[in-house]
Amino acid sequence: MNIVYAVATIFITINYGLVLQGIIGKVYARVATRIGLRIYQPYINIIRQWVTRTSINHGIMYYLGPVFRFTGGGGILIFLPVIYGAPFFSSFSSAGDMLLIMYFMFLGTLGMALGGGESGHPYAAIAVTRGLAQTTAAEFPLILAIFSIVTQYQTLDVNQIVAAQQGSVLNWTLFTNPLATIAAMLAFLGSMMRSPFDVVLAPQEIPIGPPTEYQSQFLAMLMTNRTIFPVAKTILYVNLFFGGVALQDSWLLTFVIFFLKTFFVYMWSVFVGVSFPRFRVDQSVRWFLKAPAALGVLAIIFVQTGM
Amino acid sequence: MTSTIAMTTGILLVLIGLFAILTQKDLIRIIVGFSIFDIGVHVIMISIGYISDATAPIIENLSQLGQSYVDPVPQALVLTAIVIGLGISAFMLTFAVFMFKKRGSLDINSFRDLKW
Amino acid sequence: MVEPVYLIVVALGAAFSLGLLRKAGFVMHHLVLLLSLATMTAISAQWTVGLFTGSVSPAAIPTAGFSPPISINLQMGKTEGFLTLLVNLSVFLSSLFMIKTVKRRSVYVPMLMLVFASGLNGIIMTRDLFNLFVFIEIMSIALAGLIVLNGDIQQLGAGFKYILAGALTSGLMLIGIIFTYHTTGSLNIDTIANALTPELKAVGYAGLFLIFIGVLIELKPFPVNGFGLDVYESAHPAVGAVVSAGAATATLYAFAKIAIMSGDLFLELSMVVGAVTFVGMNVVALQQKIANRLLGYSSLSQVGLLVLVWSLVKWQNIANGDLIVLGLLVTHAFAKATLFWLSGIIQKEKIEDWGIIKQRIYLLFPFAIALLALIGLPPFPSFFAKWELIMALAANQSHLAIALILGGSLVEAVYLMRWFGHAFKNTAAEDETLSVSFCQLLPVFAGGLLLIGLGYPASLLSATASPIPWMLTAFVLFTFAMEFLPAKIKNIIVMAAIAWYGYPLLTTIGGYRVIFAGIFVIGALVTMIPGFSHKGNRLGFYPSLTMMFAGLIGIIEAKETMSFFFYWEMMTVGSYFLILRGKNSKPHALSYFLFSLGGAYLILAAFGYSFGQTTSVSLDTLSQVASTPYAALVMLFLSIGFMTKTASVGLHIWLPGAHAEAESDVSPMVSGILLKAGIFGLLMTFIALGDQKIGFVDIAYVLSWVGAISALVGNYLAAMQEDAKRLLAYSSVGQMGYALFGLSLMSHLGWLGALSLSVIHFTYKVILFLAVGGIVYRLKTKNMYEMGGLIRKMPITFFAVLVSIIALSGIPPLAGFGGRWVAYNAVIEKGWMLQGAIIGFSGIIAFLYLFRLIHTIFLGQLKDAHRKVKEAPLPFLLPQMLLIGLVMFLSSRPHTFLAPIGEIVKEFKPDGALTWTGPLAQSHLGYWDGVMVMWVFMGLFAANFALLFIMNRRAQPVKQFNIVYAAERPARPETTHFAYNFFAPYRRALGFLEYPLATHFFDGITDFLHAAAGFIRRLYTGNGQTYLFQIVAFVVVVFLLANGGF
Amino acid sequence: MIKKALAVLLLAQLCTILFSFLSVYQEPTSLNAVSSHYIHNEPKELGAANAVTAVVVTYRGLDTLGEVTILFAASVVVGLLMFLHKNESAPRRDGSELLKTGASLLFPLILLFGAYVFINGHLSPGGGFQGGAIIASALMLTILANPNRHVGHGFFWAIESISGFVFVLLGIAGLVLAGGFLDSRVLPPGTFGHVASAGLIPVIYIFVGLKVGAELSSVVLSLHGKSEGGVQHHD
Repeated sequence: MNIVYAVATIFITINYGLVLQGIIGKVYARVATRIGLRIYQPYINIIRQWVTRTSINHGIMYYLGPVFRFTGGGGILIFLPVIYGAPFFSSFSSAGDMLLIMYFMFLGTLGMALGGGESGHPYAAIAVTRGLAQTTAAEFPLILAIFSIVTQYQTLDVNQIVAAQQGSVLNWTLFTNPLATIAAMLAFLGSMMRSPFDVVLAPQEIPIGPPTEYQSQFLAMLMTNRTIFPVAKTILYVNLFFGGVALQDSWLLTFVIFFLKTFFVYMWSVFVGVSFPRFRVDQSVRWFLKAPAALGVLAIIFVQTGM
Repeated sequence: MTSTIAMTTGILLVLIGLFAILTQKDLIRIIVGFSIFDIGVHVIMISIGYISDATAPIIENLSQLGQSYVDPVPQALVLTAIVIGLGISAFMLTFAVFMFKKRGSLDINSFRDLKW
Repeated sequence: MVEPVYLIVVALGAAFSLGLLRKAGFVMHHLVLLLSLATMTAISAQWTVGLFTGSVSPAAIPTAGFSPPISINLQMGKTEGFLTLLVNLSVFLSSLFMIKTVKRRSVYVPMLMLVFASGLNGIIMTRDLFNLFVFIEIMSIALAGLIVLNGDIQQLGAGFKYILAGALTSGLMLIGIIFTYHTTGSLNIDTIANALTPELKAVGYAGLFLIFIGVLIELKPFPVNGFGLDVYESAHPAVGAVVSAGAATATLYAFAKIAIMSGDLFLELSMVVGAVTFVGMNVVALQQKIANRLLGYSSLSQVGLLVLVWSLVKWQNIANGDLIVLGLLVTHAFAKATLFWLSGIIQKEKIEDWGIIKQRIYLLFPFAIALLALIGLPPFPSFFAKWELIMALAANQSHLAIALILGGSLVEAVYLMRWFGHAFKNTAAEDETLSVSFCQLLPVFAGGLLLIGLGYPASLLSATASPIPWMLTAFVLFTFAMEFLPAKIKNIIVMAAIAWYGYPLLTTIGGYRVIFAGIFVIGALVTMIPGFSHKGNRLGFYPSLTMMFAGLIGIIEAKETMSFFFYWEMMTVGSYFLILRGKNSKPHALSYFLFSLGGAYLILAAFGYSFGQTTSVSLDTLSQVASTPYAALVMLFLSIGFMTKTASVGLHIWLPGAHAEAESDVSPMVSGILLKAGIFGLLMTFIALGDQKIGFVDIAYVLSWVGAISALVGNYLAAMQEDAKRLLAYSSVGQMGYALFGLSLMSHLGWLGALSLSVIHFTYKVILFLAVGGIVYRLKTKNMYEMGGLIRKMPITFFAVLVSIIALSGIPPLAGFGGRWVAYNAVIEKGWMLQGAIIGFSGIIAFLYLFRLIHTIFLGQLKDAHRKVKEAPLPFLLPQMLLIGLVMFLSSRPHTFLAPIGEIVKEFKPDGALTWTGPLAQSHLGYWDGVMVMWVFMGLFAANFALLFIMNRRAQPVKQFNIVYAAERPARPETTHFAYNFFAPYRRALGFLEYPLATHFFDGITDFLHAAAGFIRRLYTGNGQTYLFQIVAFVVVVFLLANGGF
Repeated sequence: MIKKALAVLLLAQLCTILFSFLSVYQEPTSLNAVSSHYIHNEPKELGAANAVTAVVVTYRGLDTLGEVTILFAASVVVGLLMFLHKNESAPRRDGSELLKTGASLLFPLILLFGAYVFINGHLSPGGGFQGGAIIASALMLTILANPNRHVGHGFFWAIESISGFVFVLLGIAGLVLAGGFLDSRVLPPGTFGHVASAGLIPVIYIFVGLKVGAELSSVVLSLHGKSEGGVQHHD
């Protein structure tokens, strides 16, 4: 039964992610005073790739890259309790706690990097090195923030963290541990591949970065993952810092809350992205290790000293 | 008193010899310095055994045993020491001869092939 | 029993009779010489055996039929018997050695040798002050003659300086003797000793002092030993050998007699002089490049050590004192003689030129034995002597003495092992050949064998510990005996032996030891498989390897501190030789050795203090130290000592080079297995001592920071390497940092994490080093930017690397995650968040180097030069596959190893253990079900793969250059393979982490020592007169020192 | 100059060490136990009139063997150096006729005197060393007078070796037949004050004298550089 739930979760999230992408496209266009593409354009894109006939293959790792990638993205989603209290949306969250999710995120990245690497295209490797470099730095404040809230809640179980935030808006980590939340949200920017931290994808502007050599179904699978991965990550943040999404009396209300919370958290990166120019990698590495890291350290100190 | 004078003389000889050893550059002079030093040592040795108004420890006949004799031990020792000193002097002189043959110099400063 | 006086009589009679046999020819001369020396050796051997077995009692031999003090008397006790045996044997062997090496043969040399021998025996046996002087003079003159064996100007100069200095000191001594005769009325040493009342001591002080200082100068203390150094440098090596083994030994005993006679009057002085000499000579020796002079420095420093130790033993009344001194003495004598003989065979002035020794490769064995014995490593007598000494000193709380002795030994190891490195690694000019004769080999090997053989009796005589288990050592020795066999057969024998010894061990040992025993035994078997790819007989490899693994198993088995330390050192030595075998590993092996030795000395000191506090040598009672004032110190010393092995930051600088430059099948051993010995030691320490504070500082807390920074720096540096093996080596620094951090948490979960990491690290680091080893084997380069695209050429290796980097990075579902999960739980539980965050940060940095490793080697563009490269050889692949099987098993059923380890840890840290429900682990913070994760992963992976495969099974394979490349195709793989300076932006951001602080620190120390050596050795101007000046000044200064007259 | 000043400074300090003994030195008024044993018991025990000789040859005989050995070693070393550097000396100017004649006249007399000194060593001042030195001086005189004269070295070697060997044998005789190594009481003490008295002492002293004479002579010969040196072997 869990398997069915898991597949359903993934399917719903894909759709949600596609819609979100459409909206974001619009936002970007409007900020740049363009009209922008149709809101369902992502659907068209992804379907087109899935049904493309021609396809080339650079080798086994190249072939498995997207598989790893999608396994990673999907895995996070089903290890996460998406909606608190609903077994339907927390299918395999009993397999592990937050640490599992944090570490599982890297599986897809690694597979992707390896697949791109086997294509032999230098841009793939360049993008990966940049991405990895930036990620290491961005994760540091996140680790600090998570240590802070784990100390605060004395658990690593995402369900329990969500549970602890129920009752009132003021119970959200956002309010009980604002420093950790800020540190984490700054780290969040680094992992969303948007400006000012999107130099990772700069090679993309020449051809298209790590997926440079991917096309057709390979690309389709990557794009599919690209729709669910940010959503999954957003859900994690919502769970940790914004009270999570508890199952309400009505499923509709639940979904509305889910939509609103994930949307705004997601949009945070979009808004920052449209407002700030891009950092070089070394700049962003240093940036993450300064203010966000300091906030993270403060968050830990506050929690540990009980202030 | 006699022995103190002898000993002082010995010590002075030792010091004179040492001064020569420490300041002379010439190998032969250093060896001469050593001989003086050695003689000084021997004088000190022999002075130790001296007893005032005693005679040499040669017993003319057994009836004289009650007489006062000086200590025979330092004399025996000094005999050995002299011979050893002689051996060493001969030894050093031989070395000096061959060192001169090899290098054409007797200056101790010119034998610094080995150092550090 | 033959009368001991015959020791002198035989020598002199033979010497005199040789004058008659002048024309009898060279063979006859040497026959007489060797026969007489053999007779003397036999006489002293007879006495020694008799005295030590108790079948005869010590003899006092009056001469001339009168009892002392009327006449001169000799003595033959245990010490005399042993020492005469030692000097006679060394003179005998040296005479044998000379047969072929002396260029211009004459009757004079045998005569002088015999006179010299009679002098030595006389010095040792006589109990008369003046007679002692006479024999010293006999020895000096004979020696001065032996120096000029070739008669060149250097020898003449050295001989002259020597005799000049001797004449001066003997003159002073004579004055002293006659003064003392005046004061005490006797020349008999024992009578004088009894007669010396405190008043007489005051009255006769000048005399006693002059005798003392005379004998002391005969021992050539620093800095008045320039003349002695010249002797060592210029003399024929066989003469050097007898000076070192014979003259030094006899003079030391003369010194001991005088010091005892003076009744404690000069013990402090001789301690100071001995210590200054030991340290001073070792430091100055650092700058020395000439082999024989270096041996001279080493000899004089050892004599200084012996003076120091002997005085300490008397001063502190150390129970086993004679044994300590004799152990050091006999080791020094035979080791130094062996080295001199070797020098006579090699005939190379500079130590850099000793590479020629490899033309007779077997000579490396006695060479190594002699050097190791000098340093005091097992199984030589000096090891046991040093052990006993440190135990006693620590018990008496002589901190300064311990520091001086161990510090000086460390400096000594620098130049000795540097020398070995030159000999082992340098290559000789091709046109040179090394000729060796039987007469030369016999002494050299006799010396080596004696050193080994004497180790056993020395080990039995320890006052503090029960004998060490010899089984493993015996097997190590056996491997020397089977060196002639082909490598493959030796490989099988050693593997079989390890399996045979290891299996019962694994089933019986129990406790936390079983984890490490498993790593060591299984690791040994697995990592030895690649050895089958070697042809020939791989000389020296198997003894070293066996030494290392015997050491590792030995420390597991050890029940007492001494056997632990014994095998710890043996492991260090074995691994040093293994590392040294690498092509460019000379400096790295040296620094490995020195760091290990430094660490070992700290461990030794810690064991000493522990013994001093608890009077127990059992490892089980180490915990009793915890309640003594020395707890923190012992903990600190042990921790730092073991951290040199785990290469924690600051002490890590040896590791990258050592691991990277080692041979392909050695790197996995040293990196995957050997490092765990440090973890084992740390765990042992932590179990015994727990939390200790120095002042307000918690040691464990400091160590947690060290661990975290090690992890960060190690991982960061790994990411910046271009050399694949260096990358892996730095990775080990980082990984051991994790382990240290885990241990320092001092909690159940922390230890569980560290231990599981140790197990897993073993698997993937061995795989990675073997994989890279296989690649290097095929490609002949270690630079990753020269590789690329090898996935198609070496798919199996690629798979192995892929699995192990996933395991290493801790990404679920593979086994590495378990350790991480436990570790973070532990961090949060403990609350050491900042270190924990750094650990987390470095964990992510690990992705950098892992990706770099796999990408630049296997992915990207295949180079033209590698188009015909084959998959790595089977002996490399087989162990990888075995270990991958292990990794996969551990990954799919993580509870099968985590739960038992947890049980083991519970014994020491019961609180906070995990609860296991089947595969589901629960801590009080979180939960994790490894099996479910595995299933989810497999399910998702299979589904995705199926989906993709169904959709595009007709995907068309394309060629290498078929990529979107600015509307063109790349022409050369080199320009397209992105590999060099892979993480340039990262370096721009965090380059300060690369600042080699530790390297600069240690370089600073070595530079300082070398500069000091360069400065101090200017004392040795080469001018004989300056030396005389120094002697007089020395006499004066020591006198003032003794009387507070400054 | 600085060197000399430094030397003076150091020697001044050394002087204080030596004078620290002298300042408390008191001349003994009587013999100590050991020396009084030598004086009072020696005549009965050994029977030598010269107590110093008794001490040198018997009581401290080992020292004497040692010093003979030292001289032996010195002469061996000189021989060795000669052997290593042979053919390196130039001809010298001959001595005058007067000198030559005088030397050959004195030569046997000096030898006789030397022999007298060591044969009577146990009775009067003198002994083996003194006698030996006198003998060597005879040879030296001859050499100085005839610098280019060839003197056989082998003879001295033979004497030296034989007497040294006999000395050792006599020592062993003491060990076997009497109380210990070098015990002179192998022969009866004889009449006190006669030449044939004091047991082995005169015998030993004869050989010591021969040996010392031979040794010093061979040193002198070697330094002179006109002997044929030892037997040489070449590879």
